[in-house]
Amino acid sequence: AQAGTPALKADTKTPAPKAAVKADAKDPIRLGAIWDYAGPCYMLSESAVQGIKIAVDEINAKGGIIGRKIDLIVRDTEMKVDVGARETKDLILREKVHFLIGPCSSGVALAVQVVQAESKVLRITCMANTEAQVVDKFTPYVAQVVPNTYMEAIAATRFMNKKYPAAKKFCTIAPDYEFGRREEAAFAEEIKRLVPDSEILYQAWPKPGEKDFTSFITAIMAQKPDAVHSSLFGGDLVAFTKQAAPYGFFEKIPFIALYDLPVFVALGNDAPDGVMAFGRGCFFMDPNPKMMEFVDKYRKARGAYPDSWAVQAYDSVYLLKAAVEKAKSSDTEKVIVAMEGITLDSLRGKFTIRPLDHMGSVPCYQGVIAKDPNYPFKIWKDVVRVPGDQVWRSEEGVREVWKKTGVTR
Amino acid sequence: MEANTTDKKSSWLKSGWWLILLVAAGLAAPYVISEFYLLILGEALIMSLFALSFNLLFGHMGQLPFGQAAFYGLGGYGIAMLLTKYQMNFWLSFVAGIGLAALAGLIIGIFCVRLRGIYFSILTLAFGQLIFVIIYKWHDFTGGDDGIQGVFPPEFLKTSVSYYYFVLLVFCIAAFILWRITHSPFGYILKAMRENSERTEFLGVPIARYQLIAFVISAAFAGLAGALWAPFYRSVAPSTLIWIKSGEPVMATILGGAGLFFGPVLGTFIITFFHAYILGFTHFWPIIMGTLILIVIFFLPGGVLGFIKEKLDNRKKRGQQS
Amino acid sequence: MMIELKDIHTYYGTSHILFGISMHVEEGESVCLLGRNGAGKTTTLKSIIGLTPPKKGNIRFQGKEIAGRPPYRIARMGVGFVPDDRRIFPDLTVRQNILLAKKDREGSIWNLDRVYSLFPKLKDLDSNMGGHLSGGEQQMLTIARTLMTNPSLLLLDEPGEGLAPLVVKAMGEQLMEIKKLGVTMLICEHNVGLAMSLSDRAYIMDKGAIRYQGTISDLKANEEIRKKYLMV
Amino acid sequence: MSFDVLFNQFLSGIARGSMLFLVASGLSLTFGVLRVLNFAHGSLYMLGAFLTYSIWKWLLIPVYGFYVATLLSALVIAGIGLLIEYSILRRLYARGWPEQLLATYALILIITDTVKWFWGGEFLSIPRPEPFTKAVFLFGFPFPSYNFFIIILGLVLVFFLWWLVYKTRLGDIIRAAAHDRDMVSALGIPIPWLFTSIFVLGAFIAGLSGAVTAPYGSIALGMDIEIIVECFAVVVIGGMGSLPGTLLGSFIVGQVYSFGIMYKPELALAFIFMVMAIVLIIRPWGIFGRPER
Amino acid sequence: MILETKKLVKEFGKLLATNNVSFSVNKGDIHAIIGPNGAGKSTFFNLITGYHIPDSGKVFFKGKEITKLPSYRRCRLGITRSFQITSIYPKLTVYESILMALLSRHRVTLNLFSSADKYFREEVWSILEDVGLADQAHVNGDSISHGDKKRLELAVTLGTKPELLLLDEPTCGMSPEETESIMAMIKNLVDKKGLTILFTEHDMGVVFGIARRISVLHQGSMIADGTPEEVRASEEVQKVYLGGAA
Ligand SMILES: Nc1ncnc2c1ncn2[C@@H]1O[C@H](COP(=O)(O)OP(=O)(O)OP(=O)(O)O)[C@@H](O)[C@H]1O
Ligand SMILES: Nc1ncnc2c1ncn2[C@@H]1O[C@H](COP(=O)(O)OP(=O)(O)OP(=O)(O)O)[C@@H](O)[C@H]1O
Ligand SMILES: [Mg+2]
Ligand SMILES: [Mg+2]
Repeated sequence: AQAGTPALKADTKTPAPKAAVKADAKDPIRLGAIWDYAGPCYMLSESAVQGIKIAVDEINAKGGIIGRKIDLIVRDTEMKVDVGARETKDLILREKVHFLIGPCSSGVALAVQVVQAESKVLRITCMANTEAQVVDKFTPYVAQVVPNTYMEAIAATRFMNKKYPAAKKFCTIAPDYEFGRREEAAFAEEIKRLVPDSEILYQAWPKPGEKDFTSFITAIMAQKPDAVHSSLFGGDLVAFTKQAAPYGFFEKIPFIALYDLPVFVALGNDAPDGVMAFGRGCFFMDPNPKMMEFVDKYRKARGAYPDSWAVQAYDSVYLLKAAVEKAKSSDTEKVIVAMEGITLDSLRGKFTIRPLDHMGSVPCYQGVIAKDPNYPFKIWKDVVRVPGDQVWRSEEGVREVWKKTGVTR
Repeated sequence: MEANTTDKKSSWLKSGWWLILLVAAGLAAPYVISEFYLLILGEALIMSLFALSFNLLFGHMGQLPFGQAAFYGLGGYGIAMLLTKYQMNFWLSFVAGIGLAALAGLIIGIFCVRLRGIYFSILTLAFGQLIFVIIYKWHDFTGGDDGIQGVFPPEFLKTSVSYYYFVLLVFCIAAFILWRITHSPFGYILKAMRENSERTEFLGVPIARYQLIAFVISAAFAGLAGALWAPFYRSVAPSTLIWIKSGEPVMATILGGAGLFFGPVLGTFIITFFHAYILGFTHFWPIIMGTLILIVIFFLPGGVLGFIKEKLDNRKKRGQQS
Repeated sequence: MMIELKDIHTYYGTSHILFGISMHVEEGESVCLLGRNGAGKTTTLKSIIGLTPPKKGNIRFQGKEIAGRPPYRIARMGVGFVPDDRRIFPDLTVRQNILLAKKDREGSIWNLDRVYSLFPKLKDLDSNMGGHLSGGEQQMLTIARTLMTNPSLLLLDEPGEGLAPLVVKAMGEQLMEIKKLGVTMLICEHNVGLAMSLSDRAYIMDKGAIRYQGTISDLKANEEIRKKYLMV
Repeated sequence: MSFDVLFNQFLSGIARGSMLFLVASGLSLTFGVLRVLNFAHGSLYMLGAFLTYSIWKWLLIPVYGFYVATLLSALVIAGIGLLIEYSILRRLYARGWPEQLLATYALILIITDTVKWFWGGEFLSIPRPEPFTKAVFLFGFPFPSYNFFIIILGLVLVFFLWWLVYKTRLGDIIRAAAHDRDMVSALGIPIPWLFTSIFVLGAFIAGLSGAVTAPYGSIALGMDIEIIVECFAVVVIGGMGSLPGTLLGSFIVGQVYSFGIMYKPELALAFIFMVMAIVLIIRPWGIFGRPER
Repeated sequence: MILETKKLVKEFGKLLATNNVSFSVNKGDIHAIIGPNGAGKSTFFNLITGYHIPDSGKVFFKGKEITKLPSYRRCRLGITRSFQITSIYPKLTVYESILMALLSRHRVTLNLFSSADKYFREEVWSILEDVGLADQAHVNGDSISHGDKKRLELAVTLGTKPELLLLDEPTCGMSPEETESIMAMIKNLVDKKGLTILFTEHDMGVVFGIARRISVLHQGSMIADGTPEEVRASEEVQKVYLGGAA
């Protein structure tokens, strides 16, 4: 590392063996983590960076990638697009990073994408999952290891349809920004396919960070829908759940939303049993041995259970590792070529990076909320794992969008 | 009492040599500092322009607008949308962005200039938020939370250095125009309205109309800053016009010194560079900024530049006495 | 001794206004402070009440040092201040303005009825908003309000300003009565006739310093001083 | 739309309005007296919510722990208010309001970061306290009883503040001091003490409102910014510094939002600002506000 | 006749502050309005200058109706006022304050790009000499004495080159010496510059010293109007207002 560069260095809790350090001290691989330490993204970013750190430490302890150590530099975008763009430039110009991982907010991600693509630096996106990154605004300098909005919504819609095949009248409620908009658009598309005579009665768009959902709840209930699809998550979902419960909402109306670990931790016993949930892959969705091993490591490091964000961030580092090793170089163009079509044995099972749009065939998960005596919070039962290639937009579908947005490849 | 009133003309602020020095430094910058800091310098110039537009109303007219970010954002959105959605010429879009901000300034100004003091601030805040909400919620047209990406300047401005020179040029011209305005009869009337608007009305000045003109000018310059910004980082997003952004020129101006023309510029430079530097260490930047603001409010009441000027003036006075 | 000022120096920011003012007022006495515009009369009164605390010097009220204390403490000790710029509370009614200042202490003599009988006009305006009063009405209200604090020392800054001749006359009589009740007074007034009729002694100020002091009869006799500082 | 649906939407609006009133009344009170528009009011509210959570967690009193935690955290926030007034605002009264505004703006930055530091970015939640866990039925429609708790609390606060400001001598002093604190002081009334206590009361209200939102929704970073702008809307519509105005403003904003959500959910937020703009165009000083001149 | 009012009425709630007042001011006159406190003098001034709009009745200036014109338009026509409580520019210098008035009068205020310092130097200095403030030209408005503030206020007013000057208690709070000099100034202005002056005052010395015509208001109504002698002789005026003071 350059001495004196002001940067938030990965605090290496498990120092690499001395010998290894010496052997690989030449020319480390510089990895920039660009995250949004603000508002609703704060916690997600913290988890993700923790996941990245664990992976980096592991890799460095084993001698790094192609004999080179990884240097991690973390930057904060404050969840503002302008700061995001500037910090990206900073990472590229001043810190001279080879690769980027992040960020959380879709809006910031798109701003980062322009800058980073122009400077030809590869970014793995593992949380901001707007489809625009790989489809509408495709650039070869991005790869996605989180199910995108399209995949996620399609899988969740199919799950809901399987559980409630008779439901025809729907309402939706989603945070009013890129992510929510795209999820609900995909839901509308898929439900029309599955139930041609279905109807969406009403769509609510609370702003992200909304704390008072009563008016939304009564407005939805007034429509008497057969089911409600929602892409609320995090604190918003906590607030919604608590405010909806006294209305008997969950007894009356089948509901699906992004119920994952942090929401369960916050809600405790207030989490409604039997309600449908979708998620991106934490330990109770996919308790394979590799995942459980990671859980142990993570708990040792942070004293808490890892959530999906940490899992995906961890996988991102390993994807980079695999690609660099295959390319035998840290040269961006070579790594991109190597990455296309690569298959990674990740915490969430195997997935492949589709050469066309760099979308990973990462799985989507659905389940039903239930108590489990082994955990101090509720988790899922009846989990369904849908491999990404069953729900993603077909290659023709992607090309069609590209025709509209002017992407050529 | 005022021994040095007659030689006001020769006071250090007006003596000009330091301005030439600064411009020379600006021209030389690309050869001296790293690309990253050049970037920050460009950003500081743009934000300085934004702060100057704010200070036309605050320091010179005595009204504190808390919705400037709306005009700044509209400037950015104007250029971005015309450029990316309608494939218009860059320069036309650039001018249209400023025009859009000025137009919004006119419409909003009509309602705001009737109020004074904190009421004015709050109403501008409200209108700023209204514009923010519209842009934020009008997903199909403005891209909502995504914002708009791909706002590229013409080929010859694409490199950091060339765009930096472009920013420097625009900044110098704009700052000069603003400086002239504040020293013109119109600028004096603004000052009179700041001091006592009732009295000024009885001098035969239609204050509402003059405030409106100032409001539109200020909005146009804020729009100019926004239109410079969007191609700088190739994108705009609603967060450029949220009210928190409106707080930035307020901070910069009071930090640097609202009473002096270049106070806002100094304040912006301090904040921008400090910010760029600090973010490298920690993401607890706001707490540092907050403390900095409090320190300046308490210990440097006239802002940093005001403080420096006072020190220099005192030294001069002492020099004259001895 | 009711109040004693010793060599006080007062500033507005950096400008030096009072240059070592020394004066005193005996208990029960009534003293006027005369001088041109800008002589520093108002500043002297404000220095006493604590609105512009002196940077140097001592002020003793009934033997206790009060320089540098906050105004409300000085007022509570029994100093009442009638400012020249009125400072009515515009959002309060006349009655509320008056009652706000109410402070009962030993030997209190002032209450609502009494001030209303002093200024009958105010009684008619009882529930009007302070901000809507005419200039003269505000002046009456200011005096009434201060009297309600039952001060033992009354600082009057141009009490006659803006009052109709009839009212000035009535007020002069009332102030005489107040004086008879044993209230000590320090009066600044441009209406020299009114001032002299109320006072036992006079100080004349100019450019922030005391230029003359003496009894009213001495002053009346001293034409040179009167010409020089008072133009009468 | 049937009556019960509309009525229920109306009730939702009332609940929201009450919540807004709780927060906005403290803001309005401090502005009315100190003439300081406390930008950081929302931050104190957020801090109140976080503190309530921690105290509740720490107390571990089974059923009524929440109420104890609420009271304690409101008191702590009042104490923080005392600190802020005493160490920062007090020195700025003599200065212009822009500096005061900026100082409270600086406080937002500081408080938000401190919360981030102490509690991290996690969103927290407290279950609803007894006896407000269930719903009550109105015209056969369920209505969460906790919302009633908030509405009642709002009413109690309205009454208390109204009594304080218009029916007590202290209220007269408050209104007088709002205009000319030097003169009030010269009449023997201890101004510093008065200002401190009003600010502390405002902070207490902020802490209290933060505490009662804790079981209502979730506690998370950003809740301060989210509420403060809406509170500005409330206060501006009603007229700044006016208690009845704040009440009416909360009601209007609550209803506009609630029915906006029902009919045109995308624009519900924009409606609030439009109503605000319209009110200000017709009455620039708000419905119950008074022009300055 | 330069100013004329017809049946002016202004009510504040139940209070009839101006009750059917019709009167006129002749060009080149020094005209005083007197009356007890709260008689409605300031209100009447406010109606003439446009600070308030009357409930009914009309105001004419040089034969042109101005009842509903905004203040600044009246000012441009030639009506200017001073305030009962001095209203100056605290942080502008004396010189600048007067310059403001000149800029406004010469309508150069929309000039955005030339330097204001160049304008009207001589005229400003001559006004400064006229009112005796030349030695304080570069002192801020808030740090001159009460009396000087009054002068400054007059000076600013003169800068707008009014034809009709309304002065609300111009000598209020003035020492006898200052009062003398202000009176002399007013006389001088009328004689040399042909101004018309309408003023209110409680100092009978001043009123009877310079006024050529006096109107008396009482409870909103005009109860007397005439030369100083006629007014002094009026029993009613003596009773409600003068009480033997003049
Ligand atoms: N706020 C202020 N800032 C600076 N200087 C001031 C201020 N107030 C008064 N002065 C100056 O202090 C001096 C004394 O003023 P002060 O008001 O005490 O005079 P005064 O004797 O009361 O005059 P008057 O009879 O006109 O009321 C004046 O020269 C004035 O210019
Ligand atoms: N805005 C208002 N609202 C209600 N009443 C008002 C208002 N303005 C003035 N008044 C009342 O109108 C009456 C006339 O006031 P005005 O100021 O014209 O008196 P004035 O003749 O100038 O008296 P003074 O000699 O004391 O200055 C007073 O009784 C006053 O209380
Ligand atoms: Mg005085
Ligand atoms: Mg009057």
